[in-house]
Parts: sequence; structure tokens; C-alpha cells
Amino acid sequence: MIWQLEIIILVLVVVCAVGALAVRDLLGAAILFGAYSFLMCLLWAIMGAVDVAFTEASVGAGVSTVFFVAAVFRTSRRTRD
Amino acid sequence: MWDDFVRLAVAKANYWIYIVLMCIGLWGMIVKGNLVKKIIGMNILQTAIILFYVSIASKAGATLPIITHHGPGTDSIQAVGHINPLPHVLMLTAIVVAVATLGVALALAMRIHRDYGTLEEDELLAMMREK
Amino acid sequence: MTPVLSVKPLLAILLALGLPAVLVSSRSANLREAWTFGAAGAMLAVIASMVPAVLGGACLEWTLVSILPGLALQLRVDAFGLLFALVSSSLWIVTTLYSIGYMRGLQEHSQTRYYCFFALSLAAAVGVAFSANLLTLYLFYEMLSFATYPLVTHHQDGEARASGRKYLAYILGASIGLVLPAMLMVHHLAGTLDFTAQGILDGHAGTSQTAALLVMLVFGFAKAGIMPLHAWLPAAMVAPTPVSALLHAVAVVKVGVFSVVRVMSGIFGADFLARLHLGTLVAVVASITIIGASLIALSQDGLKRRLAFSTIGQLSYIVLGAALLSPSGLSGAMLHIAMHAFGKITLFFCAGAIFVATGKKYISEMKGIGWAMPVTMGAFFIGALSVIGLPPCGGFISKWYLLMGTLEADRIALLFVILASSILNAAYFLPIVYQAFFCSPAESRFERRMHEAPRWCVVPPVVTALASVGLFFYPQPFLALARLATGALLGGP
Amino acid sequence: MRRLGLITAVLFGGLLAYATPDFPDWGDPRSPASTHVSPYYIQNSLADTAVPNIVTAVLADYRGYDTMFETTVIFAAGLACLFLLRNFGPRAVESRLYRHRPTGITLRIEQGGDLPENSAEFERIDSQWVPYDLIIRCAGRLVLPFIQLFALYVVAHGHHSPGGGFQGGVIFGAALIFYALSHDLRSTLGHLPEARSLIVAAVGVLIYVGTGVLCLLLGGAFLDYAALAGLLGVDPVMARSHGILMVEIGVALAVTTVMVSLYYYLATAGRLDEGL
Amino acid sequence: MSVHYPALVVVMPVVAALIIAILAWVHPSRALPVAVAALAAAAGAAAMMLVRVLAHGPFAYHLGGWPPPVGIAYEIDHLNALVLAVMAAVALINLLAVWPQAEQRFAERTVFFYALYLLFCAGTFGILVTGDAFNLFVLLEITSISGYALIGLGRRDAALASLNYVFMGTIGASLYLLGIGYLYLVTGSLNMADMAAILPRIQDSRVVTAAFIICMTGLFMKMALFPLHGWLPNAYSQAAGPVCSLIAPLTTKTMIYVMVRIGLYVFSPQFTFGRLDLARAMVWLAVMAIVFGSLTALAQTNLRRMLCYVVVAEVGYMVGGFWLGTRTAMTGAILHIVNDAAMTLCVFLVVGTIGHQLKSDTFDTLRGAFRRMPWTMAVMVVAGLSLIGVPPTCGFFSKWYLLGGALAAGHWGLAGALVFSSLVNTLLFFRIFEIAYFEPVNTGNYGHAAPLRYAEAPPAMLAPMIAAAMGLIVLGLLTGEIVTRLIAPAIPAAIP
Repeated sequence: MIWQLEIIILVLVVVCAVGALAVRDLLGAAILFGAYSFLMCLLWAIMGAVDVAFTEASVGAGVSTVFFVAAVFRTSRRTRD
Repeated sequence: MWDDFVRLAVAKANYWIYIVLMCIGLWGMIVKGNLVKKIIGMNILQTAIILFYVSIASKAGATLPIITHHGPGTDSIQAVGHINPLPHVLMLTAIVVAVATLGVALALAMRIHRDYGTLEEDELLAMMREK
Repeated sequence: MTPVLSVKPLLAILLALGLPAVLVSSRSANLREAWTFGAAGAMLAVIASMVPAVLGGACLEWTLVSILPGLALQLRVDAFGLLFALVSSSLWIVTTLYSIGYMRGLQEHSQTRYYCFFALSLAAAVGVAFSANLLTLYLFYEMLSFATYPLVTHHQDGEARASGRKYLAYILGASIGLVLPAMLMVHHLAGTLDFTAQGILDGHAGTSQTAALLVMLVFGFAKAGIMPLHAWLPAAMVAPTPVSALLHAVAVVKVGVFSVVRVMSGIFGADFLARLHLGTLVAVVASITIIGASLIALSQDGLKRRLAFSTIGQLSYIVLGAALLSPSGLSGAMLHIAMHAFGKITLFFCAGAIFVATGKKYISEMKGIGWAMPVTMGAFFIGALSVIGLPPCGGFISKWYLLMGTLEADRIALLFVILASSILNAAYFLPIVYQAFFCSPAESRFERRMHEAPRWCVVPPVVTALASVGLFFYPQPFLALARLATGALLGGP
Repeated sequence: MRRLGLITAVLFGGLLAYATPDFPDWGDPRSPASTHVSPYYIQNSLADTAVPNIVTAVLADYRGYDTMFETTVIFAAGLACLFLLRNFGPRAVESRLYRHRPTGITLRIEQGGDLPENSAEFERIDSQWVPYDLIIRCAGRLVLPFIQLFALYVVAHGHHSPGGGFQGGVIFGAALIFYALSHDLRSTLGHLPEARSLIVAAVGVLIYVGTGVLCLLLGGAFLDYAALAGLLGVDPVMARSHGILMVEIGVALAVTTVMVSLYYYLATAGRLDEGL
Repeated sequence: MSVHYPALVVVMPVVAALIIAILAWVHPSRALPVAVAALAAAAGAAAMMLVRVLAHGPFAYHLGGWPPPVGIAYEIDHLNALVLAVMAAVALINLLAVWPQAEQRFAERTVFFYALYLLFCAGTFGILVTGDAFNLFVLLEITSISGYALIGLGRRDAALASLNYVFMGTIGASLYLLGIGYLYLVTGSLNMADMAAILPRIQDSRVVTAAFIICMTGLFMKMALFPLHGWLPNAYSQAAGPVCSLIAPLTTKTMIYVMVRIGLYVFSPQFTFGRLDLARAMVWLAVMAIVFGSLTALAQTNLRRMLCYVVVAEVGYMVGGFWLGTRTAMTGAILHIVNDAAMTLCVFLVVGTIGHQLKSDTFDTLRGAFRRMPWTMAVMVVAGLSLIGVPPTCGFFSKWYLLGGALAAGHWGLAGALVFSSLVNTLLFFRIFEIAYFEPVNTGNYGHAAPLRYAEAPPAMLAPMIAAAMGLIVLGLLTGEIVTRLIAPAIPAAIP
């Protein structure tokens, strides 16, 4: 395992999490959340939790993001914070 | 002192990150006024916990919890050789629970938007008070 | 006392408790009243049938259900309880008789409800009388509070609402706020709540603890009307007169003083209280109430209000008698429950009869009424004599024992309290009679001619007045029971 | 509120940080978590269940009861979305849009109107219709069978490799959602109508619960697949393996359909007419 | 078959929910009988388990045939057999009482209401019998998700209230999960009994302390203890009547049961009450909860909202009794779990019925209610007396133990709060009774008393309600039996 890679992913995870909460466009937030999930899934794959990573890839990065996008489409993209 | 600190930081790096993520999620849920943002915060909180569990499971120098080749008896399988599978199992369940909660939360948010036309908490509260 | 297993006490309570079910389903008013009479008569019969056994030294027990570990819902009939139950159940019959006249005479609404809750109240009162431990007593005490609420607020108007609120605030506030914690404390200290002849707290509680518990329990049974927790009683006068009779004579206030006496003797124990000199404390409180209530009564113009304050004073006689911790005092207290009940119910019946016949409520309007309603006012006179404590009425006997009690306990000050209040009693009752017979009525040209009240309203006061007189000459069942109870509690004759 | 949120988060983080130094080091093979119960799974799962993927073995057998409820949770989420969002009332008066394929002219047909005569040349479109995109459609058509095949593989091969009913189910569901996205919702609904979808979901969970009950009826404990040995004609170890496969199929069915239903409700806000 | 009751009590409602979800598309009218049958069977199984525990003592059920630390075990002991039996009865009675209401309220959705109802019940029953800490989390989520959905389809602001509940509930459940993770980290086990065996050896670890605090905080959120109660009044008062009378009796009480279970059976009593010095603070928090709940209830003009705050106060009763850490108070707390479930059911059923028959539940609606719906109000009186704590209703006896425990422990604050809350409850209920008894029916046209419209609920709704009211008295009279035969063995000997 390359520890530098792991550190980068750890940092990126935090960045994505903060970004998903901070960005002022809900669609953007949804996509950032998808990225967050995907990075998380990478992290778990590195740690050997293949089944969990697999699930997170399909659920977190896949279906959840679609749900978010769908919800944002059916409501509004606007957010004040 | 400094060495201790570094050792503590490195040996438990995952644990520190999960704490950070958990705080971010919690903070987002409390502070953000937009309901979808709160839901995102909720998901971050849940994934942080999953990260924690997955970190528990890891074992230095061990391989995946799948037995690829094995001898005739069970003796040949060494517990130290495989990552602890139990937290993975638990977290599969937790992910499912998270997505189920997400679905319900989004459904509720859509109902709210249908009824009030907004997802901002302060606007909602103002409308509730008006009626 | 030999305990005897007997279902009779339960039967007596169930007779009254089950009555509402019958009443609700019976269609006509006549049927309803017939049922009430039947139940009341049966209840009196059952209770009276226990007298020989109790006089023979037995006490009848029945355990309903073991409700908490070591604590059962238990009924036990001893002499004191039987005395009270006898008074209540016999007066129920008379009151029912009177209710018919009163309720029909005034064409009151919701009569079924009235009879139902009346029966429930009686069940609760007899339950209190037969309780074997403080928990059972508390249960029936609370049941009485709730059962009387719809009676007190029978008129369902603003005034009734206000007094109902006051009634519950005092009674429930005191019982939940004071009796319940005190009861738990007693249970914690003594490990039991059974009433025993020697009390259960002796050796388990210190002086200050005992004093605190005593204060909580004496004031907590706010139905006893000890000042300053007396204000509900005048307020509750808005109720129909038969209800007032119930409150003052048959059940409610008597349950209050009964509970106080029961607790002082059965929980604390006379010896224990005497040793700690706590009887004096209660005696002083009671004396203040006696004098205070009598003075207030003097200034009241409403007849029922004057009677109410009179009741407050008279109740404290009973508490005082118990607080003397002397045999005669205790006997006097117990007898006074009976004697005052017969006297006071007469007075209330008369007040109600006057109201039914003439619509008058105030004493100042009643000048010359005596010639229009001679029977009623005659009964009133006898009732007043009994309450004042003059012969030839039953009240004299109980007061005599009370006075003996003060002497036995060597408390001359209290003797004077009783005497002074007797004079005050006379001062607020006799003028009414005097005005009724010897003053000419005010200009009454436009008033309709006054006449005697309906028959159903006149017969009961006459009956109770005669009973008052009769008790002077033949106080036997009550006197014997009181002496027996005193003997059991104090160990002397 | 902002300050409160910050304070709460920091306090909470402080509590967590307070405990962290007492954690066993990351990856320490001597930590209690790695030495108490989990070695049993690693050493015995193959002998007990004949499933090389320990996670699958634990998931569907040792802790199969958890997984049953996990499936039920998903099912509950589907029901919840239906309950909350589904429009049961009479459909609002709606106009329908049709597009004439050769010319690209759009027709709006109000309530009660009929289609023009040569209706084969018309196609129904959504109100927020995006012009026909050849690449997306074709690529979608092309990829879809492979995704579905892969999903089936993941379900079937969960015994030996990462994956299993849940992952396979989600992938299959995602494939159907992808179909809805690349074409339109109507075509997906044509293949998997709402009612059928939810019935299949219930049947999926019932397969799981039913397997458990079957074990119970055959004399074992609830979900004790070894009891199925007589029925399946294999030894108890293989019975466990087969039992795991049975419940995995149930999970896959339930998850697929619930995911699709969730998408139906969320994407249409419960009206089930037009997708994204 | 009798061996399998622990599994069946949970599985039967699940199966029924699935069948109903299928029937919904084919035979919607068959849903109700299936639901009733499943709950009746579950209640029967619960009763049988109670009998068995009384006769033979605690027993366990190994799901999948795997012994505990490896597999999941259901452990039935005196504590959960009692709570389960009452909760199952509550769920059944409630369903019998509310179905006519639900069919009107939810129209086509009723079938799905039944399915979610059953899932909610299955989750609750599972939480009560499980001996596995993680299994408890999964079941908790089933309960929560079906609960969110049920609440979300209520009155005008229900969706918002429900989403708020989702947030609070998810944080609570996540904290619980995290706490379990901490415990797993240091014990390596998920089975409660196994954890309890390991924990005393390592209880000096900071991880254990943190796990304890995190777990308990999560549970406090779920049970709506005072500073964390924000979601409850909105969620309960916005929920539809049939939902409210299901969720109000079950949710908070179940979470208090979990607190008792974790505090006594996972952590040792010595740890829970001794090590952290948290107990003292918790009792004072409970005192604040009681006082706050009571006072806020006084300020309400809506029946349902008022009761919501009464529930908040009642949570304080149980939490206070538990954290006092003495045998008497603990008995009171456990007894109150049972009694409060019954009382809450009764009172919320009445409020639901009033809301359904009179179309509103503000105090104004109640004018003349004693004449319009005498039976319903009679049930209300019984429930009110029980909440006030008047013998022989069951509310008195749990208060008896709680108050006795507080006095014996010398905790005047809790004793005072309990008495205060009883007095406030008196005020609350007699205020309602006064309005219902004295004030004429509000007809809208002033001065003209319109003829009184008799609006009593149909017998199908009344009968279960009256049964619930009788239940309050029966529970009260059975107190002695319950305490000596069930609660006394359930409390560990280590508690003084």
C-alpha cells in the first residue's frame, strides 16, 4: 500500500465533504457528495474492505447520487448556504 | 513529546480523519439551513462511522477476507492472515440503512417542497408561524 | 381482638359500588329511587349485622388483593370503623329520602348522575371506614374526592365551576402533595402501613421526623377542614342541599376527621405521641380552628355558610378529642362523629327545606318563618341544640366526654376552649330560631304565602331530629363501640 | 444556531479525541476486535458453510438475521416513499405531448383529444423533453446488457468473490435506472410497472424470510440452513451454502426493485408520469 | 413450536407486512384481517414467553443455530418478557381501535399504513428481545424508518416535523452505532452478555467511558430526554391520530428499556452508577425534564400538544428513577415503562378519537364533550387519573415506587419534581374535564343553543378503548405480582 496515496485520499475526502456542504448549488453539492462517496469507497478498497467498497461504489456513488439529483430536479437548486 | 504526537497521529490516522468527518457532518446538520444540505450532512456522518468500523477491521499484513486456496483441514487457515470480516458485514448493513434513510428523508423533503415551495429552514419556520 | 375472615365488609362496599350500573340501566325515576333505597337498606343491614360480632371482640377481615409486596388492599372492621360506617349508612337512607323530595321539588337535571355518584361516595366512605391500612384508606379517600366532584358541581354553572375547582385544589393538592409523600415516608421508615393499636412508627422515627409526618398527615387530610385548609367547605355550599348534607354529615368531612384520628392512633400510636408531646401540637391547631371558625360563623348571613363554618369548628372538636390522647377524650371524639352527624344533617335538611319551600337563603330573610313552617323550624331547633351540646340531645353526650377528656388529660385551657366555643355556638344558632319564631316577617304583601315544604323534605329532618334526641337517651350502639375502640387503642376502659 | 452547531461539533469531537489515544493502533492484529470473535469466522466459515468469501458467509449465515432485517429496512424504505409521495388521487387534467418524428413538429393534445391518424409516426414525449441524442441512446442500449449480466454474476458469484445479493441487486437496479435516464421513464415503467416492482420486492424479502421459516418448520432454528439438508439432498455444510444462495437471490430481487421504485417516486415526485 | 416463540414474535409481523404489501395490489380489503391476525399471534407468543419465563426462568434462542458470540441470540428474561407482553398488547389494541379511523384518514394508502404499522411493531418487538447490540441497531432503524413514514403523512406540518425527527433520530441511532463500535473495538464482541463478561476487565479504558457516554447520548436523543426532546412534540402532534397512538406508547418507552438494558446488562451497575459520577447529574437532568415538561404542558391550548409535553415529563420519571440507582427507584422506573405505555396508549387513543369525531383537538372542541361522547370521556377520566397517579390505576403504583425510591435515597429534588408533576397533571386534566363538563357545546351561533349532537365513537373503536382503560386498572391491581415475580428478578443483585 502506498501511504502517500492514502494520505492524498484522506485529505481529498475531507475536502469533498466540506465542499459538498459549502457549495451554493445543490446540484453541485450532490455531485460533490458523489465524489466524496467514491473517494470513501477507494479508501475502503485500500483498507481491504472490498465488499464494503463495492457496495459503497454502487450505492453511495451511484444510486444515492441519482436520488439526490432527482430530488434536486424536482425541488430547487437554490440554497442560501 | 513531538515524537509521541507524531506516532499517535500516524498510528491512528484513520481514526482522526473519521473524527473530523463526523464533526463536519454534525456541524452541517446543525448549522446548514437548507434541508438537502442537512441530508448531505447526515450522510457524511453515517459514512464517517462506516470509516471507523472499517478501520477497526484492518490488520497489518493481512489479506482480503476471502479464502482463495486452502488445504484439506481448517488448520491451514490462519486468523492473522485475513482481515477481520465482521465489521465489513456490519457496515454493509449500515450502508443499506443509510440509503434507506436517505430515500425517506428525500421523500419528506420533496413533500415539504410540494407543500411550501421552499427548502430553507428559516423560511419554512416563518411560513408555519404565519399560518 | 380476634381476626375473623368475613366477606361482609366487601359486600357492604360492593352494594354501593355496583349500584350505578343498575341505576344507569334503569329507565324510570321511580325504579331508580327504589333501587337506591334497596341498596342503602341492604348496606345498613349488612353493616348492622357486623355489630354483634365486633361488640363480641372480634374484628372482621377480608383481603382483596395483594397489591404491592407486603401491602394488600385489605379491609378490616373494628369498633371505630364500624361506628363510622353505621352512621354513614344509616344517614344514607335518610338522605336518599330527602334527595327525592329536594331533587323532584326543584326539578333538578341529571338526577341519574346524581344518584350514581352519591352511591359511589358512600362506597368510598364505607371503604375508608373499613380500611385496614393507610394505602387502602388513601385509595378510598381519593375515590371519594373524585366521586363528590360531580356532586359539588351539580349545577354546572360558573359558580359551581369555581367552587369545584377550589374543592379539588384543596383536597387533591393536600392529599397528593402531603399525604402521599408522608405515606411513602412512613412506609420507608416502618416497612408497613397497617393500622395497629400501638402505632407502627414507634422506634422507627425521630422526634422531628415524627412531627413533620404528623403535620403532613393532619393537614394533608384536608377534608377534615382544619384551618387554614378549610376554605373549600364554604365554597362547596353551592351544591344542592342533599349534597351539603353528604359533605357535612354523611361522608366527606367525617372521612377527613376519621382519617386523621385513624392515622394518629393507628400509625403514630397514642403512647408514642404522648411521649413526644405531639398531641399538644395538634390540640393547639384544633383549638385555633374551633375558635376561629365559630367567630367567623357569627358574621355569616347565608344560612348554609353559617352552617359550614359551624361544621369546621365542630370537626376540630373531634381532632381535639383525639389529640387529648385520653380515654374519655377519644371516646368523645368518636361519639362526636355520630352525634354531630345527626345534628348537622338535621340543620342542613331544614335549610334545604326552607329553600325548597320559600327560596330563601339568608338568615336575615327568615324572620317569622317559624310560624309558617313550624315542623321544619322545630327540627332545626333540636338540631341546633344537639350541635351546641345541650340536653336532651345526643350532642350533649359527646361534648360531656370531651370535657371529661380535657380534665383527664389535665388541660384546663382546652376545657375553656370547648366551653367558649359552645357559647359561640349558641350565639350563632339560637338567634336564628329566635327570629324565626318571635320576629314578625318583613313586609310580605307581594310574596306568596309561605307554607311548609313538601312532605319528602320535612320527614327526614324530623326523623334525624328525633334520632338526635333518641341518642341522648339511648346512645348504646355508638357508645359501646366508642368505648370498645378506645379500649383497644389506649388499653384502658 | 451557528455557534451552537460549532460548539456541539467541537465538544463531540473532543469527546471522541479524548478516547482515541486508548485505541489499539490501526491495523494491530492483537487488538481485541481481531482476536475475540472474528478468528472463529475466518477459521471455520469454509468448513461450516463451504463459502470462501467470509464476508458472505457471515453476512448471510452467521449473522443472517441482521441481513434479513437489512433487506426489510430497504423494503420499508420503498414502502415509506410510496406512502409519502405516491399520488393516489385522481390524475390532474393533463395534456399530452406528441412529436411527429419525420418533421419534428410537436402536438399538444388536451384532455380527451385523439391522436392524429397515422399515429405510428408520432412518439409521446415529456414536457421537458431533451432532443433525441443518438449517442446516449445507442450507448445505453449497448452497455445495458453487460451491466445486467455483470449484476447477475455478482449475485451468483458472491460465494467466491466480493459481491453478493445486495451489490448485485443495486447494480441491476442502477442498470434499470440508467435505462430510464437514457431513454425515458415510460419505457422503464413499461418493462417494470410500479405494482410489479413492489410485489417482486415483497416476494424477494419473502424468499428470505420464507427460507428462515422453512428451516424452522424442518426442525432447525430460524434461518438454520443446515435443516434444509434433507430437503435439498445434500450434507448440512452444502445445505448452508445453498441456503445462502437462496437468500442472496431474495435480497437481489428486493434490492433491485426497491431501488427502481425509489427512483420512480423521487424522480417524478410521486406522479409516476415523467422522469428526469 | 413453543421453542421458536422469540423468533416468531418478530417474524410474524414481518411476514404479514410482506403479504399485505402483495395483497395491496390484488386484494386490498384482506389486509386488515392479516394484520390483526399477525399482531394477535405475536401478542399470544409474547404472552406464552412471559408464562415460560415465569415458570422456567430466562431462556435464549440462537438464530441460525449459532451460539451467541458467533451468531445472534435472542435472550428472553424477566425484564423483556414483561415489557414485550405489554407492548404487543398495546400494538394489538391500538390497531383494533384505530382501523376505522385509519381507513378514512389514509384512503387508498391504508393498506400501506398496515404494512408500515406491522414493520414498526416487528422492529419494536425485536429491540425488546434481542441480545445482540448490533441487531438492536438494525431493528431500531426498521422502527425508525417506518415511524418516519407514518408520521410524515399527518397534518399540515407533518412532513417538516417528520424530517426533523429523521435528523434527530438518525443522529441518535448513529451515536448508538458508534458507541457499539467503540465497545466492539475493545471487546471484540457484539453480544451483550459477552460484552458484559469482558467489560469489567477493561473498564478503566477511556474507550469504554466514551462508548458509554456516546451510547447513552444517542439513546437520550431517541427517547427525547429534556434538552434533546425538540423533535417529539412536533412529531407527535403533527402525526395522524392512528399513528400517534401507536408511536407515542412504543417509541420512547422502548428506548428507555434499551437504556436500562445497556446500563444494567452490558455495563455493570457498578460502572453505570459508580464510575462516572454521571448518575447524580442525570437525576437532576430528569428533574429538569419533569419540571420543564409539566410547565410547558400547562401553556398548551391543544390537547395533543399538551399530552406530548406530558410524555416529555414522563420520560423524566423513568430516567430519574433509573439513574437514582436504588432498587426501589429502579423498580419504579421499570414498572413505569410498562404502565406508561398503557397510559399513553389510552390517552392518545382518546385524543385520536376526539380528533376524529369532532374534527379538531383544541381545548375549545371539548366543550360539552361529556355529553357528546360519554364513553370516550370516561376512558379519558381513567387515563387522566392514572397519569395523575390515583389508586387503583397503575400510574399510582409506579409513582409510588419512584417517589418511595427518591425519598429513601434522600433525593428531595426528584421527590419534589414528582409531586409537582402530579399536581400539575391534576391541573391539566381537570382543566380539560372542566371544559368538557361545564361549557356548552360550541355551535358557532352565539346565544342559540343548538341541539346537542351526539358524537360518540362507533362501538368498534370504543370497545378496544374501554379494554385499554380496564387494562390500566388491571395492571394496577397486578402490581404486586409484577413487581415480585418479574421486576425483582430482573434487577441485578448488585443494586442495593
